[in-house]
Amino acid sequence: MPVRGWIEIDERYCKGCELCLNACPQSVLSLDMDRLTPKGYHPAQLSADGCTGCAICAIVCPEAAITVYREVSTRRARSIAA
Amino acid sequence: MPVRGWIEIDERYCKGCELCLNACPQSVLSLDMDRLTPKGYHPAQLSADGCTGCAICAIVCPEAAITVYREVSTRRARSIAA
Amino acid sequence: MQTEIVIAGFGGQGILFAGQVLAYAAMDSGKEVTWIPSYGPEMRGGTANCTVIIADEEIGSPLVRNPKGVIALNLPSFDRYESLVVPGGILIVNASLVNRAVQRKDLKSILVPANEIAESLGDKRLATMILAGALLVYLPVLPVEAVEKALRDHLPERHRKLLPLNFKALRTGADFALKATLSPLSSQN
Amino acid sequence: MQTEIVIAGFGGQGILFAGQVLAYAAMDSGKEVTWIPSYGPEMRGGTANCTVIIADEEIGSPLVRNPKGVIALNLPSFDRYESLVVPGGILIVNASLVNRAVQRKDLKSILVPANEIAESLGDKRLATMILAGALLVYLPVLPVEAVEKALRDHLPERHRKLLPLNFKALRTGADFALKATLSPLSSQN
Amino acid sequence: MTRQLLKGNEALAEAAIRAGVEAYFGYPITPQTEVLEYFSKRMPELGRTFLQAESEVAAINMVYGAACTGTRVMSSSSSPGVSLMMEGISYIAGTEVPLVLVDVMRGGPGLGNIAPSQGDYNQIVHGGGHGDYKPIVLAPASVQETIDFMDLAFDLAEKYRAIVVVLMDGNIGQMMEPAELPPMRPVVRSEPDWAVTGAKGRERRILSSIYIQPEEEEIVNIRLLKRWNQIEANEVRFKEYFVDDAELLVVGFGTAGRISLSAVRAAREEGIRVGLLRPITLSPYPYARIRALAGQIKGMLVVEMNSGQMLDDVIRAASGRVPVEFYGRLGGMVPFPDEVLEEIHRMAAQPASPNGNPRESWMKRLAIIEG
Amino acid sequence: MTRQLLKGNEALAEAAIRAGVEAYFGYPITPQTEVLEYFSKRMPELGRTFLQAESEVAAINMVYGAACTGTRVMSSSSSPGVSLMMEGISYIAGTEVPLVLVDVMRGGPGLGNIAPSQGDYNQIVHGGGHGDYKPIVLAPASVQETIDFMDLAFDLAEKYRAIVVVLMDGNIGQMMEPAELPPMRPVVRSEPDWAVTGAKGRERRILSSIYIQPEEEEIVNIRLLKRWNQIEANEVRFKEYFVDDAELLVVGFGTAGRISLSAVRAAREEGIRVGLLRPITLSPYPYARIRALAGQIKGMLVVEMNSGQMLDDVIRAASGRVPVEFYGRLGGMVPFPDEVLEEIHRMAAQPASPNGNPRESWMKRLAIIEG
Amino acid sequence: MTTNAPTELVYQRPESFTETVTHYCPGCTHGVAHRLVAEVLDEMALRERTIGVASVGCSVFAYNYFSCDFVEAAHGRAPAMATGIKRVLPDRVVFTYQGDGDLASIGMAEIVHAAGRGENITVIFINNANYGMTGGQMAPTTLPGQKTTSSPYGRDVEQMGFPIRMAELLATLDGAGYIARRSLHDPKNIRQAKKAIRLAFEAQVRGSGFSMVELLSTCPTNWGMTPVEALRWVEERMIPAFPLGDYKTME
Amino acid sequence: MTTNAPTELVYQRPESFTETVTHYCPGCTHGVAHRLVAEVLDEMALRERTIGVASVGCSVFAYNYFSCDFVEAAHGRAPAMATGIKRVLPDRVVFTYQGDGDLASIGMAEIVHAAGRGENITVIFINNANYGMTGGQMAPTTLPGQKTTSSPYGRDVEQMGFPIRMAELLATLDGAGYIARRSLHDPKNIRQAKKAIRLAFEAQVRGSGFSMVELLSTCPTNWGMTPVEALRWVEERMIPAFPLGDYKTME
Ligand SMILES: Cc1ncc(C[n+]2csc(CCOP(=O)(O)OP(=O)(O)O)c2C)c(N)n1
Ligand SMILES: Cc1ncc(C[n+]2csc(CCOP(=O)(O)OP(=O)(O)O)c2C)c(N)n1
Ligand code: SF4
Ligand code: SF4
Ligand code: SF4
Ligand code: SF4
Ligand code: SF4
Ligand code: SF4
Ligand SMILES: [Mg+2]
Ligand SMILES: [Mg+2]
Repeated sequence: MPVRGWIEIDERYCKGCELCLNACPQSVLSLDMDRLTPKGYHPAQLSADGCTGCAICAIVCPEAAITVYREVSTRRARSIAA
Repeated sequence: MPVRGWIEIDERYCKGCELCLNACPQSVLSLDMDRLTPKGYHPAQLSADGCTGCAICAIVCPEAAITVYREVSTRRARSIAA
Repeated sequence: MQTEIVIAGFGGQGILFAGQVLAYAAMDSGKEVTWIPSYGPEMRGGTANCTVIIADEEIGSPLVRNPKGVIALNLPSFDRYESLVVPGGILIVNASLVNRAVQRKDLKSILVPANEIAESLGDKRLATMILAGALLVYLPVLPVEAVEKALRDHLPERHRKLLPLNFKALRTGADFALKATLSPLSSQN
Repeated sequence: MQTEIVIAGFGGQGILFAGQVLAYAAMDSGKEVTWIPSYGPEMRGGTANCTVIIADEEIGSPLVRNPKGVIALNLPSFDRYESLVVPGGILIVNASLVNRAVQRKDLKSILVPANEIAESLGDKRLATMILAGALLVYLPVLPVEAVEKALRDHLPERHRKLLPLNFKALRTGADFALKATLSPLSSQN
Repeated sequence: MTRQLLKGNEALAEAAIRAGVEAYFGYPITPQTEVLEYFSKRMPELGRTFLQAESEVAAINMVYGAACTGTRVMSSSSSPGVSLMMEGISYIAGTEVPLVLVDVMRGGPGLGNIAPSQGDYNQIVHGGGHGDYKPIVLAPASVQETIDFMDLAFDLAEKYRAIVVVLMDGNIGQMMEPAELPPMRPVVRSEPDWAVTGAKGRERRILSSIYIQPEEEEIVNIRLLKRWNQIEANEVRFKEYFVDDAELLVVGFGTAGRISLSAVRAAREEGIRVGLLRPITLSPYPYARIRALAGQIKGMLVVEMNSGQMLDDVIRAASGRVPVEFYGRLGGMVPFPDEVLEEIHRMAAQPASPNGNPRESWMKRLAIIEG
Repeated sequence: MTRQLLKGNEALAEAAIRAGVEAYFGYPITPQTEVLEYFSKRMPELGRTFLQAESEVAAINMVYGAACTGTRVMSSSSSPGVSLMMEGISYIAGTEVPLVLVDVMRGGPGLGNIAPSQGDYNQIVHGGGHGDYKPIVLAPASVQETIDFMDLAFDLAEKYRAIVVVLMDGNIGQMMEPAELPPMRPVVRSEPDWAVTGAKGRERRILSSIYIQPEEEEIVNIRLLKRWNQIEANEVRFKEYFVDDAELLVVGFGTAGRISLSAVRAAREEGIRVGLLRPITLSPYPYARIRALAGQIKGMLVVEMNSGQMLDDVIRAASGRVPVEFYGRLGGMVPFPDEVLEEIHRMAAQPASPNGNPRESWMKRLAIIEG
Repeated sequence: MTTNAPTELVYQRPESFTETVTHYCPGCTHGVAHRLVAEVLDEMALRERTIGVASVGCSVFAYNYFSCDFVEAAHGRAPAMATGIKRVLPDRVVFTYQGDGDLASIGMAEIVHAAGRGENITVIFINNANYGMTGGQMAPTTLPGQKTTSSPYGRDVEQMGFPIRMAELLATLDGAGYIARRSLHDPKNIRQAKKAIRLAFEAQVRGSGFSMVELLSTCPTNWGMTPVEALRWVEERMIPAFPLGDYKTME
Repeated sequence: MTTNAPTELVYQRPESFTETVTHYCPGCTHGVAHRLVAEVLDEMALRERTIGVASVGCSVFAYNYFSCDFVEAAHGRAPAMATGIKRVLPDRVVFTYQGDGDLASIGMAEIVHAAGRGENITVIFINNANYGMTGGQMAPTTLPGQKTTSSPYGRDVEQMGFPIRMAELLATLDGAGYIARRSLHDPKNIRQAKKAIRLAFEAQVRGSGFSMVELLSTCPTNWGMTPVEALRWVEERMIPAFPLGDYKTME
């Protein structure tokens, strides 16, 4: 089973360029068409389940707007705790 | 028998640099130590027999000071005349 | 008689073009006119604005401190120009990007959700044209027909297909303005 | 009291250096002095000259129109400076490169075959030093000893081996001058 | 001809084309880039030369080369780019070949900004490249004038084998106004008798700015000076508004002049007897006219978009005969007409002394404005 | 210290070293090359930075970089090379970092020649780079002054975060004279609070000449102006000779000043009451002193090795209170003292009118000279 | 999304970034290049001893986004300015960030000589095949036939010459220590670009001389494309003309 | 010498030369390079349609020696000036004559871009490993360890970088049509140099784009050698650093 992850998109930075949407292997990103950032862009959002925390969206984001988190698998969690 | 040739050195141009002396395969050139050009140089001169008119001195002369002549061999003289 | 219009917002909102359309319309209506832009170094999203002056005689300064009409397409422009509109002037605000009300009581103002309307028309670059339609309702320096003619005559060849949309934007803006609550005249709610 | 000396000829004749030696000698003798060069763009064979002014008090202009002493190392310099030497001044001419006589009668002049002498001493760059030796005989602004001391103290390290030759050049020039026909004083032949 | 709505930068390019410019070399820089872009489109259509150079240094030296062939050629740039052209400009001056250069000034010094400015007046009019030379400097104040002055620029440059700079602030380049273009002139390829074109059937020609003998360089310098005297005698140009009965005179060029015109009109409406002199040639400067007016009026106000660079020339012209005051905005700021009007009010109310320091008193007033 | 026979160019380099210059970037050009060559020898000995740049453009931008770190740094060049530095100089002015630049002028415009000249006065004092800025300009007239002014140059540049140009004609650079060097100052690496050195344990710093908002650029421009007012108030320098009882005043800087001194001395010997003012700061210019002297004397003679560039400043200072005359040689020509003396004779014999055009009347006299 | 499982932070905005929002157009990969540099500065802990040199181009305000010391150079002269800094502060890390107009057009002499001298600086070179900031004019890197605002009929190589390949050109110089070309058009290439940037900074820290990473980057605005289309254009059009790879490495 | 046999003229001063005596130092091979260009102009009968562009360096007065039209460019800018001329007079033959300080130092941007644009001009490039005219300072071509007046301790490659090989560098550019390096140190090489110069002019006449011949040349004065020693130095020291050959040819 794939790792579970999630992301946060800082709307101060996001310009709705869709590069993250285009890159996300899980296709879990979309633009929020109901909202506008102060600069007038529709920000990206995590809009479906299935994010693996692979950080590919963050790697392609030109605005460094994305923070990525991931559940630690039990084994790794143990090693982190150690 | 090698062709016979001779050269003229225009003293307006010659700066006594010795490049022609150095290059002449027949070693028939020298500086005229008794004369000075208006610029204060001892000019080069043809100072021995044996010039073949090979024009090597002219090829190396940076001042284009040298004119080279050559006797035409009988065969070539004929073809020139024709 | 001289009328000064400032259109101000971000680059990419069609501001400079809308101003030019007004200027063409003015010239073709036999008026004197100047159009002057001012922009930041950014290609997109930076400050962009333009001043259009329409007059009956030779125009001196192409810039004025206190314009008669202002279209503010974003919050910074709104913040800057609200205080500058001449008393009794017109202030048209893009409500999509402005989250506060007009403070001044001595001018006519309308808030138009131009981005939303533009997107509903199909192209967000129409925002300024919508607001221009609204402006001309209350600052009748040019008939809408003259502006439409200017659009028809001067829209670059490659954008010719956008002509109907631009007409629609102008009309939609005008309609919105006619129906809208004009503050402060009929405001206070 | 101010004495001006111009040394003029081609680059590569040791002109600037000879002038500097005079300047050093003057400074070391407690005088005020200026040395100023003027040269063409050529590295060799172009115009080169320098003016040395030796004075008892602060020197104003480092250049003068009519110098007291001139060393002319070639024909163009001779042509140019013959008319400029102050009446009663000294003109030392490099006879090796000048094929005409001095015209002016109101100055002292000597023709010295400096190139030939220099070559006989072994280095043609000594020409100017020879002529300087000659000049100092008739323009005794500095004792030859002071010049020799200046040479000793200021000849660049890498040329130190040329010191004896330079001394010899100075002396030979002086000797030649003493023996030479000074025109016009004893000329006309 | 019909009036068209034209942008200054594009209008001047088209005007140059109609005046027969055969080659353009330039480099992009805001707020001048439309000039280059316009040429990039039009010149190939006409079979003429357009080349985007690798830099302003290269551009001016390409222009230098083309000018040496007797071809009508020009370049354009804005402040930092023009600074890079200084060596080339000096070479062109020394070689005595014609040059037309458009300089659309922006806020400085350094990278500054891209807002309109008049901060390079001194650079262009008084300083610039090394050596003793002076350019003719034309300052348009409207799109129509940019058009008209291009023609004039080429004619003057060729007539005097001189440098002509069309100097404008970014406003003039960026502004759109209705204007009329002249008809297309046929290109006449004449070969001036100094042009370097290949020594076919004639003596070879050399064009160079070297005069290694100072004596020769002095002669060239004097020739340039004498030519300059002619230019000063023949080519001074300016425009006057409401001066006949004026008691106060505003002096301003380019956009500052236009803004002043609005203020002067407003003041006239209030009954203040104020006029405007707008120099068109910043070099040669209308000294004589200003000196003459200095006798007629009670006070002068110089308005500039800089710290008072032309002011010094007005002071020299007025030579103490009338008080001169100054109002300026700097670094890309453009004064509004009301600011100038306020200055006119102030001067009308209490005339200054002729011995004051106009820049200092302006700075004091500014200090108040700045808070 | 003992007197040494020193060449101007080398003396100034050694003086800069003793004043603690830590880095030099330059490019060869006659008649300045000895400065670069001297640094190439001495800086490595001292473990300091010497780099021959690929061009003057690169050199000034290297200096710009080093100056941003708060390091004492300088460059030197001559006329065409200085023209190439104009953009960089304007950037440095806009960034408000200190710059010391030595300019050893030669005959121009263009490639001109390598003879001494003062033809770049306007370029350096009034014009130069784009935008509103002014450099401090020091004009030495002897080898000793070149030495003394290097120290001063660094101090002024750092005190005011300003540009200081040591402006001299080729004569001063090429001449040898006895002079005294100061002792070696220890190099003190202080880090000014604006220097960019890596944000270790402090807020990061940015140095730039961009102020994209005209409002901000205006503030910077005004800051520069105010600083300039301080400089004008504190840093005017000049030297006077025989002025106390003078009826005629000669004004000349650098070599022209020295030559004038010889002429003035000769005239004094003849009993003519003539004095000399030799400006040391060409910018800020000694306006006030000249204005004051204009009240005392009957005539002024400006002597320059150019077409009368400083003349305009003297005229402005004199503001019509006294006749001003001019004598100049151009394009690398150096006047001899007898030429200046003759001018003094002429002026002593028949004073000119204050309203004449000194440049025109000089040109007429020149025309006679030139035949 | 919340979870009870232990979580880890996989990616966050680099510390060498400030909080300022960039002025870049949406989707412009200038931002990606910035981020990679910031990440490398973070990872190598260089921020406090790094001095950046911004150039004139769309990245003119780079100094607003990095939290290290910064200067802003004249158009094309960043390598000279960086030289001035590095020579007097040799233990600091100095990098320039330059566009293709800046570096390959007006700044050609300065970049060639910085490389030739083996100047110990790092150059981040953004090749986006045009002049972004001034509105999309032709750059030395513009592709044959490409339309720009100053080559409206497409770049005619007969008149305007051929694209200049800077990595190849600079690699002929002995002073160049590390020179590579990478692309920013997809995650894999972005990762490789970051590695190259790291190698370049490592080269500088080691004192190996001049290092440069050329990055193929998008300009959606002036290319008239969406950001996603622009990535494809890089891949399909630019990479063939500007082959990726290492052009100079230290051995 | 007189003879009764029929005689022929084997060599005489080219017609494309004027009668002016050069200002070059005795034995300086600038003169040889000039002569070869003049000979080629004669042979190709180009004199009347050729415009030369002199540069700033010892060859600044080149225009005095050639009997064709000539202009004199600013230091390093000859390729730009030549571009200006060639663009407006495309049927004329335009050549620049530049030294290594001029072309490879200050003029780097202009030469690279002229080559990159495939500018249809011919460049004669005199590499004499220093700045002759200003008294022998270091040039970009100065050899490692070579002492000059601005590298008095010898060129330290760590501080001053490595010699720049222009022929190799320019050959990376697609616009370059013919690029060769030759030497002037002996008769055989001089003959080959002339052939290359001829090929370069032929390339221009054919319209094949940018052509350049780099010529290794002596500077006896600043090298502190006799002219003959200087030839040897070219052969022994310069050729290994600047290999002779064709770097770009048309096929
Ligand atoms: C001397 C000078 N010339 C021209 C300009 C105008 N200018 C600013 S940015 C730029 C081009 C930038 O293009 P590039 O370097 O490719 O950067 P990009 O915007 O594409 O990232 C130009 C020409 C300038 N600022 N200074
Ligand atoms: C802008 C500028 N900088 C510097 C100079 C001074 N200068 C004249 S010639 C020269 C160097 C010439 O060297 P090179 O090109 O190698 O020619 P060479 O004399 O060796 O043949 C320099 C630096 C100048 N004239 N102009
Ligand atoms: S890539 Fe970044 S800026 Fe673009 S849409 Fe996604 S989060 Fe927003
Ligand atoms: S972390 Fe990976 S899966 Fe999650 S949104 Fe980003 S790209 Fe998609
Ligand atoms: S090579 Fe020429 S210049 Fe040299 S010595 Fe021989 S003839 Fe004279
Ligand atoms: S022609 Fe040949 S043989 Fe005769 S002198 Fe010249 S080099 Fe010697
Ligand atoms: S113009 Fe191009 S390079 Fe500049 S920010 Fe926009 S997309 Fe990026
Ligand atoms: S200095 Fe050198 S390059 Fe110049 S002419 Fe003399 S020998 Fe030739
Ligand atoms: Mg780019
Ligand atoms: Mg050389």
